[in-house]
Amino acid sequence: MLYLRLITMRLLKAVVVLFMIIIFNFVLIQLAPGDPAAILAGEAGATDEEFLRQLRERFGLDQPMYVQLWRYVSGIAMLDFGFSYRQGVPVLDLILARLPATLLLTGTAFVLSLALGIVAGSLAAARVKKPSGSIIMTLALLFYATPLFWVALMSVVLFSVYLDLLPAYGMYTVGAGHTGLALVLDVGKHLILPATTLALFFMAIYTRMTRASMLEASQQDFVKTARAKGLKNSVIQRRHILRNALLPIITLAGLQAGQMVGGAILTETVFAWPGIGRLMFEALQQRDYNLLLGIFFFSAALVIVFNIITDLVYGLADPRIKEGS
Amino acid sequence: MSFFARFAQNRGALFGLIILLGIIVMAILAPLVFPESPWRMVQRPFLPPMEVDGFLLGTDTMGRNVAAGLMHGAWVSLMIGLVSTLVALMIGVPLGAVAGYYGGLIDDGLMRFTEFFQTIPNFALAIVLVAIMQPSITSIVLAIAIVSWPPVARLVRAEFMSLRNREYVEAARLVGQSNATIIVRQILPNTLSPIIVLASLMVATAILLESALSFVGLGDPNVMSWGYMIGAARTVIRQAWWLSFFPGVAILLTVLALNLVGEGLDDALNPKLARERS
Amino acid sequence: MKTPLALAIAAAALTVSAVHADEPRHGGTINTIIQPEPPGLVLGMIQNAPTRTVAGNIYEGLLRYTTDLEPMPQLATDWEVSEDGRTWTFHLRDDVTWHDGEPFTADDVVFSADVFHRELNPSARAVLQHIDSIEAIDDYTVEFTLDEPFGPFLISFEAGTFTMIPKHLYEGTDFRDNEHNNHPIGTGPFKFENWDRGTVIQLVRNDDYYEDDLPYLDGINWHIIPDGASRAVAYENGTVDVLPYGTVENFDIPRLSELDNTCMTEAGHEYFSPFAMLWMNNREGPTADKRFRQAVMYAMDREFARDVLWNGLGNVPLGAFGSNARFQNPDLDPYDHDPERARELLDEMGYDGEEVRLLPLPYGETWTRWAEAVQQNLREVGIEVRTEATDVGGWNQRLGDWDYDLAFTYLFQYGDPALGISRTYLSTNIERGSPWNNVEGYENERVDELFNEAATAFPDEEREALYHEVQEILQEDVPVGWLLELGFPTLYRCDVQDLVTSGVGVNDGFKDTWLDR
Amino acid sequence: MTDTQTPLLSLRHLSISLPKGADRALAVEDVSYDVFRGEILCVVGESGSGKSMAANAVMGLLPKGVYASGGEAIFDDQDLLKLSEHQHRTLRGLRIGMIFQEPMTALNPLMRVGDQIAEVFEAHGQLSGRERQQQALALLTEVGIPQPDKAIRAYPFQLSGGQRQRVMIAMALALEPELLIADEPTTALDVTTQAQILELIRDLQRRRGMAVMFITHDFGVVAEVANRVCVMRHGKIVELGEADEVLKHPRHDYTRALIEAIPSNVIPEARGAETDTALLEVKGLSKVFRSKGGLFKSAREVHALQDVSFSLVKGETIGIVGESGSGKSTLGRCVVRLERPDSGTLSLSGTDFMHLQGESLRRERHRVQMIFQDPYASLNPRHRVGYAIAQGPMANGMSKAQAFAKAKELLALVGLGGTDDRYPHEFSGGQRQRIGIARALAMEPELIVADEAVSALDVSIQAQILELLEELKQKLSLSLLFITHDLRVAAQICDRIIVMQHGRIVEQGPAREVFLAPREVYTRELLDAIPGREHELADA
Repeated sequence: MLYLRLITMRLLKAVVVLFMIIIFNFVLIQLAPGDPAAILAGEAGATDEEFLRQLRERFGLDQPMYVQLWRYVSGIAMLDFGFSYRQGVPVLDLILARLPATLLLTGTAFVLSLALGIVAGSLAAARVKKPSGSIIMTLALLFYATPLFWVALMSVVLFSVYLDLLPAYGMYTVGAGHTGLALVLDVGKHLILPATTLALFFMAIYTRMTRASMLEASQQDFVKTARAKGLKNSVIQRRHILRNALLPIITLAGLQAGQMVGGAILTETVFAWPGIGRLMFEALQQRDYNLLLGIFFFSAALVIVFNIITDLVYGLADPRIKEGS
Repeated sequence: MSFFARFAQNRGALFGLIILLGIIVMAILAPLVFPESPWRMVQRPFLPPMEVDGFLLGTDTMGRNVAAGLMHGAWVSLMIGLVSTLVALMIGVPLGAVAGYYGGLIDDGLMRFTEFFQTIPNFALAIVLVAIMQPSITSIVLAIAIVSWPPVARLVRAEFMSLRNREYVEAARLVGQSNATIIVRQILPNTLSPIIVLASLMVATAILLESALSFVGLGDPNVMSWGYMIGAARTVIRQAWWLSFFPGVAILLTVLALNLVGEGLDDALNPKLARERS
Repeated sequence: MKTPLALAIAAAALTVSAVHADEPRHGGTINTIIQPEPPGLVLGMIQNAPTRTVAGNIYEGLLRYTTDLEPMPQLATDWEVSEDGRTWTFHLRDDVTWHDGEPFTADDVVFSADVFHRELNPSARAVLQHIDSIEAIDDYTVEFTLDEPFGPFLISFEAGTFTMIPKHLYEGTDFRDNEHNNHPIGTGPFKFENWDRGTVIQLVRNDDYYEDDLPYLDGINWHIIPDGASRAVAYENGTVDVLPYGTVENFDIPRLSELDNTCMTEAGHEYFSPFAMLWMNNREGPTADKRFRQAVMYAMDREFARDVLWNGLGNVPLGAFGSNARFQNPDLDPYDHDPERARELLDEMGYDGEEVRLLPLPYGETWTRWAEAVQQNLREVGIEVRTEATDVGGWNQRLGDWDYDLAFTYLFQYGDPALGISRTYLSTNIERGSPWNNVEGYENERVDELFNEAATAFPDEEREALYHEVQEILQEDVPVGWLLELGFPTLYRCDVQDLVTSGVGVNDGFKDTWLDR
Repeated sequence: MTDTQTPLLSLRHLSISLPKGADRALAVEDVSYDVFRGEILCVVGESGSGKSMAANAVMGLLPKGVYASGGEAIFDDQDLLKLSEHQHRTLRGLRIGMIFQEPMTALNPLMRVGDQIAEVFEAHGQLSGRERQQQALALLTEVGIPQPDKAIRAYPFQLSGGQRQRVMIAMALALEPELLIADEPTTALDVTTQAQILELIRDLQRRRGMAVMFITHDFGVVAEVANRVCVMRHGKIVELGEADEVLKHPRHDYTRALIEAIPSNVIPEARGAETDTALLEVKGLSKVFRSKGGLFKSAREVHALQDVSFSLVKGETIGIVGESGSGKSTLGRCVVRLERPDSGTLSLSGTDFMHLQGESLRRERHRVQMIFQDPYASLNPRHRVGYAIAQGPMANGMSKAQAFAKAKELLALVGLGGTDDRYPHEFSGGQRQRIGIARALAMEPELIVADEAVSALDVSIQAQILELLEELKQKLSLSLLFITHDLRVAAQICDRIIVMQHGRIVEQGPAREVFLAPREVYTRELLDAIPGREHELADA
């Protein structure tokens, strides 16, 4: 019951935010120089007025802006995101085709970074002032300070070129015709580099956050209570400190998960991962408005979904929320 | 203990400060050491490091001196980091202060506004903004500021919310100080230490963001920045490692130094926490 | 004794034995790269470079062209022209079928040219405006009637320009919404198989192809890899065998070309002959002054750009006509790199240091670097330059709106000055909105006259004289900066045989290609 | 309790070092005392006396950087200070139990109460899972938690402070330790709850015959529970002896001062009002707090004030007394208009003080001032105290020079002359409270509201501040609304007393009457709950 109400409330809020985003993006992109007809014409390598007129009419660009906006918004209400100017395919098809790849990449990176970050962070917290703890934190700081794309480039050079261990780009081996398990393994192999690269930065964040949060939690009175009970240190760390330290991390993870979609733009470009991050960058360069708006919409929706999930998880983790009221 | 003594207790912070000072000195000395434009093509292209005297770090794809670019770039990267952080603070601090101090509907409205910005992935928004405004120092600084103010607003809001009911604030209200005076004179000075700490980290993030923008080709073409150097060297990373390596290391060191300094500031400004953390 | 035909056969035999140890073999799929991902594959509806490259193997035109731009038979076996140069008759093959099994006939030709291209294809319209009528004489004969002789007529039948579109699938439909756009049907040696967006476009062998034995390959996979460095890696680790021009950054070419089993050819771009130019706004600002434009020409170190940025490939042009272009005037005074002369010219005109804006071409690193080099060249003679980076959209817009001072571009020459060169200088071609016409705003009546006369003059000797004169005027006026005739190299594994067999290279070349493995 | 018995715990010449940079080198210096089976030893002292440190050393729970630097702590023939962490751990919970001051934070918020009790058995490898739960239930029953079968499945936030402290006690006693260390276990509780918990501890101690080391700052509590007392000051033992002996015949001056500082039961005569014109008139005041419904919470209403009426005459001091949640602070905040009442009337010298808003409120604010509870939070750490006092007059149009001169004067008045250019952190808690008083006086208000103004202070300081207030009252004929949880303090300083509960006034009347002859049951309960009162009354 409570969850049902929660979800409806969140969804209502989400609709409002998404609507704002549609308007915002629409206005923003209208301000941009370059009109899609001119770009298509430009790409064609030859143009005349007739060609431009045809294109503008076809995409409704000859209509006043409020008509364009109204058409777009009312279309979205019916899950119609319009047509990609450049690719001549419904935007929804393009995005849905690319979305799984992005979800796979960011999802893997997310789980990887969160799991490793929490483990590394707790280890570092338990080993404050010891060399091993310092090493973990130094590494985390290094990963945090290293540009994502630089790591991506370097890892391609190292792992694909010099060591020839892993594929450098793409999502699967084209033409290999893998199916079933073989396909899964193939995709997995392609996933390793981009997911790890994307995960490193976020892992560094989670490591630092976990450590700080653990150290803060370990100052709490109930830790002293636990020690007074005669509990083993490892049990205290795990059951009392970590569990409480995880709460702020859940919140942070929800925020960062959305940012991963942004980080995926770089990763997807370097590793030729066919996801929406890359699609977005291409759409931007080609002024493919409908597509760009669609991707913005979806990435914002992704962030909102992540946030709702975060709230739900937080609710599960914290009894004060679950059993409150 | 003095502020600096507390700061210096954190050896990492001291190390970071030294690096940072080094980079600042580099930036300041750049026009003296390399008075010529870093864009000037002065030697044959792809000269490896230390092969020819006067070209310690080699030359790039067009025979420009990498060392000159690195030093001039220090200035640009630091300025972009600093200015964009200042702009972000100028947006985030007032918003957060007003939201946190007044609470209620004002807070609700401002926080929805903030959330709205946080719902769009940062880097995506930055790319779009720079592309729309066309790449230039100004547009890059603005874009970075626009994507990085929400955390400032949230932090300031949280601080204000916890401080606005402090007894000394209530006392100020009781003696008849105006809201503006209370915000500026009573609360704001007490939120400065976390803001300073956050700002030092934001400068680091801004430098990273600028380099990522340059990497995807959205840097200002008129200034030599580290991000630009990596972006330009990316295609030749295989035959000329030093072109992306040195600026990469420069970014790494700067960001690292800023983070260390940030931690040191945090320790020095919040001595109680520091003791707990160490 | 020997007939010319025998000679040709003997020569062919000689070539074959000299180059290939073996006879062409069937089998194998070739992996290559397409960059960027094309927006669609229906030629004629879309004419951008990647579409041409992929779809040129699906669709065909009436003719092909050698690397010397001589016509070769394709769908038309032979052709003749009337005495007055106004009536052209093409005889078609009678054994051609579309990929869906329908026969290809003269009706398809008439439909494609007169209906489809007239409606959709601006580059075909440039030729079509000279054509009075197109008639199907019988199922396999087509007659084109021109209003007056048009010099470049015969060079216009390449697959990418006058694509043959199946009438039975398109007639009476909304062409842009036709369901077959997603599954193009042509007459070519390869059939469309699959397009996994963002990843790969796959073509497979057309088993019913009309030319005996062809094609040799089982299929072609066009990989889509957005990052230049990743594309280089794809070649290095053996995923792809062919790197068509433009798919890897120029800086990578020397390294890649030195890899084992790697060959490189510059052939296969003669039809397009890409010519890099610097738009200079003739309307306002310092660039409106002829002396300023000449100074820019003297200030630029074009040899440096070719040697450093383009790996020594390509050719520094003498003037407006490239070395591949027909009717080049070899007697013009060249603009050498001469900063002193440039400064003198600037002094003479009294240049006051007004800032000029430079738009680089947003097509990758080489162009960005080039803009930096030019910027530095110009600064060194005292010109204040501010580079304004744009993306493709912004660049198109700015040029279309004439909102620039200096801007990089490159243009295809299409084998004949009337198609590829005159469009840049004709004052009738000044029109807002397109980055491909007379963007610089150059107006010279004499130049207009000469170009117009030369386009329809007959025979070629007459054209040559007119073109030589126009080149002299242009050399003096410098309406645009002539930067470089680009050499676009194709890299491939040496065991890929007969890759480039025409003047458009891989755009239609895979039908002859075979793998020596 | 005979000296012939061997002590259960014996501290001998114990010294504990503080980390570098602390205000002194040793937290505890050369301390020796014994704890015997079956007795309650109260370790009593003010803040900073080091009274808790020895206990923490015994438990092996000293904070980081603090360590025992000398002496020994013999428990059952072994020196606790020499034990390894592992050995120490096997003693904790099993043979020595401990309860802490803050019941709100001492329990893990994410674990069910039953599981937290069961953990004690788990830590020492005792009982099976089911048995642990049964045992936890039995313990909860024993410590008198209502509905123990429900409580065992509850999370800490679902219990009240007193209930949580009972859970803590259940946990500490789970394995029937021989020694229980109670570190200020009732300080954070309301007085009635405190009485119950003290009773519980005493009762359990008697039944189990264990030794209790009870750490407290409150001599009332000492009188209530102690067999023997150890008085500490600045890390050293001042006096050690039988409880009765120490309370009745303190040998040391410090002990005597401490005992004397406790507000006595002797109530001064009311001075009576100077006039009968009401300065402050409150009629039917009500205030409801509505918490906005969050994601998981539904909106909630708390009736903080319900139909409160009283009036205060010029020169009078009224005490508002109540436990937490009684609405006494809300009332104070409404009077100074930090809160806005929902309904009723609130007038000051006949002018409506309730409907003022914005700028007009700001102009009138100087008429009512407040002295705050927390001396550490009531001064802006970034402002010099002279400025802190002067900024009020300045905000009301006084020139800077005049305002600062006035600040100097007032500082002198509260006994801190010449300190106007110092920062708050250079002052002690009591001194800061004086600065707070000076700040309030600077506005020359008609009425001062003192909200728990002495509650956060040690008793000796508390007495000084009360004295100062009394003195200022006389000198400046102040009108004072004195809000406190401590009936005794109120009785000392107030002319009249208002007792509040659940947002309503329960009883009001002259201080003497309310204190010595309460009419209402609740007032009587409050009085009875005051620790050590019977003891003193018997004395008196």
